[in-house]
Amino acid sequence: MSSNIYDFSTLTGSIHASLSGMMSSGWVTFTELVLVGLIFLTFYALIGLFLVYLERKVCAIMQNRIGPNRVGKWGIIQTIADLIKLLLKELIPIRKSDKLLFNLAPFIVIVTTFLGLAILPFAKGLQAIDFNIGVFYVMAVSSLGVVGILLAGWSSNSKYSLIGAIRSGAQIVSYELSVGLSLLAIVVFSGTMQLSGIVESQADGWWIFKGHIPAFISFVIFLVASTAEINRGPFDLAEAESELTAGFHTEYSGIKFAFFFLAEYMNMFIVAALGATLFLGGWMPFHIGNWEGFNHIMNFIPSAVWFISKTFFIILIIMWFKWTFPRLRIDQLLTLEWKYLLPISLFNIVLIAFIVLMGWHF
Amino acid sequence: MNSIAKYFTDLFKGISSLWAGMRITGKYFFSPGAIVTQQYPENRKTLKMFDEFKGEVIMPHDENNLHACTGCGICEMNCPNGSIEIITNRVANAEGKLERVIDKHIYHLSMCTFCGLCVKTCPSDALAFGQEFEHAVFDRNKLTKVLNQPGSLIKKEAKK
Amino acid sequence: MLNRQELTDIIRAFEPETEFPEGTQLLEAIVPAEKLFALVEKLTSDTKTAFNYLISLTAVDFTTHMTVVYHLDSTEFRHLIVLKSLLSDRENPKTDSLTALYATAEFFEREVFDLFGIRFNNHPNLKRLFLEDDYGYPLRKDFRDEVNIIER
Amino acid sequence: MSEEILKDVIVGENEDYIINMGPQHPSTHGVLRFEVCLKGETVKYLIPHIGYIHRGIEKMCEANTYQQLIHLTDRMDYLSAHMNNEAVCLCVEDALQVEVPERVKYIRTILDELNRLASHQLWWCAFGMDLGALTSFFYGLRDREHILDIFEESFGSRLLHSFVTPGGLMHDVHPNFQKRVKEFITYFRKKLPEYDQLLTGNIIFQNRVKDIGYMSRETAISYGVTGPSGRGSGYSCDVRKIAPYGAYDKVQFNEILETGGDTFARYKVRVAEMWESMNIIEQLIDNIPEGDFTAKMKPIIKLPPGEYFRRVETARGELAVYVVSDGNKTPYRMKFRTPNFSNLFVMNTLTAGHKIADMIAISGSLDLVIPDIDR
Repeated sequence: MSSNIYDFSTLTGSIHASLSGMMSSGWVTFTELVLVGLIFLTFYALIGLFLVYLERKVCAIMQNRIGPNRVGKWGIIQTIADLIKLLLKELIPIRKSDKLLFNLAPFIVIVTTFLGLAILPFAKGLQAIDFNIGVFYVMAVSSLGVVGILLAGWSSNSKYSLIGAIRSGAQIVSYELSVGLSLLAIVVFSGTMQLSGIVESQADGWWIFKGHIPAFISFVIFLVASTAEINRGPFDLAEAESELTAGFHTEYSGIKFAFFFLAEYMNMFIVAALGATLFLGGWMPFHIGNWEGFNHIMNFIPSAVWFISKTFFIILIIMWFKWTFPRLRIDQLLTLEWKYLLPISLFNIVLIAFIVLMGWHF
Repeated sequence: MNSIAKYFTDLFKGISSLWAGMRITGKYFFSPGAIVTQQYPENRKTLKMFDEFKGEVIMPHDENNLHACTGCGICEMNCPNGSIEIITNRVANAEGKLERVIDKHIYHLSMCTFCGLCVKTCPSDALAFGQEFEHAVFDRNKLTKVLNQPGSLIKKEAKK
Repeated sequence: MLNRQELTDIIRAFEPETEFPEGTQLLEAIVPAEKLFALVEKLTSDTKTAFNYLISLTAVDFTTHMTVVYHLDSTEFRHLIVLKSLLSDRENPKTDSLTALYATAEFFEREVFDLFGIRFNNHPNLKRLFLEDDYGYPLRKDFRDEVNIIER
Repeated sequence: MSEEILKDVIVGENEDYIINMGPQHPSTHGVLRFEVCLKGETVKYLIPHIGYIHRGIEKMCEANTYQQLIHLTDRMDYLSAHMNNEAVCLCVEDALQVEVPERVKYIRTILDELNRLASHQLWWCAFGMDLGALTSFFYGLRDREHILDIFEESFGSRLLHSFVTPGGLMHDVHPNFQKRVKEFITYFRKKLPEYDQLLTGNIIFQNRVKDIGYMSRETAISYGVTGPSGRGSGYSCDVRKIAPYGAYDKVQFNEILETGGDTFARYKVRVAEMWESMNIIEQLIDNIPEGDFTAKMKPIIKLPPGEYFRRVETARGELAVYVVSDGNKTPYRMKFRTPNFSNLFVMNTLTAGHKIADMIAISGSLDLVIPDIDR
């Protein structure tokens, strides 16, 4: 079915086989866990730093500015310098704060992003865990992040933080619905929750093209709702810097602040990657009908490149939103969800079910 | 039915208005055009302030180390913040008459608000605004400057 | 728009004790402090004058007495008038508040209280506006602050 | 602050949820503190606390001559520095009955309008930023840069240019002045529609600003709200029309009035005023008469004893200068009726019952400059 020539399952399989030859099965699992963990840590840091740099550069160009240009050529190591600065900064303890929860909150936030990262299929066979309920798992994990935000706001013993946290709670709880429904659309189309299965089902065309207009609608809803779920502008009410100074992470400093900051960007990456996987075919190359030659050339582009470029395409759209629109008010935010997104996506899912039943999709 | 039509027209209008905004930022993303930001420390060589720029008060000296300050004290009197202090001496001139000569024209840059009254009111045009603007120092005493250069004398024409 | 003479006549009819100094830039009326509120009330409600806009409320310390100065304007007719009330008790000056007539008077009066120490009767919230509670009244001519103010 | 007040502020009477916005807060645009009492996200009441940047300009003026105190007025409303200077100068010229040359009047008026444009541009960017549209901030500042360059070329300073003196100007404008102003007008006429596309038409923006912070005409008059904020409520309060000064009686321009009274009306007034300012400048810039840049003035100005009062329209409303002179070279008492002082205190009336995010929008729409309030 797949015409992909870059299959990582042979590579991972051979690593597994050679490790099994050397040690007992328990140790093999342990070594593989450590290896995957190390790879993810490196990847996490790299992507996080790059996304921060990208955001600053993109918004600078949109705002007719130059952006970071001092540290390194085109300011390319600016974010590394910022990270070092954040590492060296004092962790300011807050009096009358709940110490345990205050320290725990950034870790909860960052751990959930790690969990989300585990499910992403970067290329064929390059996926940490391939659950059969992958979509469900992502939904579950991504809604855990709000716990960290709520704890951060509550334990800071700051009024701004508390308002930010409660806003964030209301926001994420409601937008979870739309995200879930828009993901469900693809699940209905492909008939599986397994992410690798969803990608495989798009070998002959991406769902955004195959699924007619309903798939496009759910893609737009997914974009809007997931932007809201990761607390990014124009839905960044939880941190609303002009109202709440910095919202839930007002009282955090140093590396703990960096955790929140990094988690925000990683969330954006995860959401974009998920969107790319579900709607834009994941690591599947771009194929056009019967153009054999064209399709063949597309196959030569490595699957990981396809995946990353689709992800960054969605990231750019999310950034474009943020740097264009004003922030919504909390009641308008909820109105948008409950009056517009939710009814539309409910209707949409019924439509999709009908289409799938009739077998009208490609 | 009317309300449903309104629902969808509102939705459409909303989305098109959002698109109008995104077109603007998108336009700048692909064609940034002229950027007004100055790359300051890099362009120090080419950076030229306007002639009228009020960087600091200076006392122009010519090539013979002559200035035009008679030490009349009008600038000191006109300064709203007391950032000018004038110390004068009485020196015997060629004809043996005692004459008022400026000893030190002290200028406290830290107190100056660049209102321009000293330059405007100076009867002999001895003061002017300099274009120097990099005034940051580590010791605020360095902001107190003596405007007349050591050993400088007054121009003949400036004497009344 | 009423001219100077017409305004003078109207105010004189409202409050006979008013004095009108000669040769002023704008029409000025010196009103006894206790009569001021009643006069301004009439001036605001009368349809011919309709002084509904308090441009500024301030005070001047003349060392012998305090003067509270009101600049009134009519948004309808755009005629200006300056009302003054002299407060001879410099140590403990008191006059009536105009808060009931102009909302903005509340804050102008707080400012005047802050800077001059003039108390306004019937003011809803007469607290200092800019300065600390134990600071003097800086715009009084006998105010001295050796620490913060350098005299030339 | 006494003990019980402190207790009151921190705990609140009936355990109200009080947050202190400011003096260090991104949206108060300066050192202003709003004591906001919240019920959920809704503002119950709001108390402005001012005085953090009180410098005693009125007291300082009493020790300065009329020429010297000009530079203090710059520091009140730093965004309409030129209008502040002009107010004092007009007052002094009134008192001395000096007729300034026509050239001075024209240049002063052009500078007034340029300064108003620069101020409204800065307001526009800050207002967008208050609502979370960060891009507007940079677009506004980018265009403002061109005006500041014109200022710098002519006066030597970009923001606080004490360029006006009693009787005229400090020195003549730069020879490039006319050319650069015309270039700027052509440039900005192209850029201003972008402002509308980016923000004014935006559905999110409109929902954020429409029907919040309603101020009736009566409220505006009673609170003494002037300038674009007052004109958004249909209150005709433009001093340029009521008592024309400078060259305003020689130009055709409209007083922008909106009857909405909400935050969006105030927004529309300011954007329309930018167009109107450009109209005024275009009418004047080609017709600047030749002549002296100052009238003949004595080196030491002594006002005849008496009281003088003069109003001008700054970018934020009506600035009134009240001078009491005892015949000395320094004023006996100088009072500045600053527009922001009155505009600020209407905040409580406007915000009660709105969301906390609306409060930010409303305070942004009033265009407060804090040093102007504290003086």
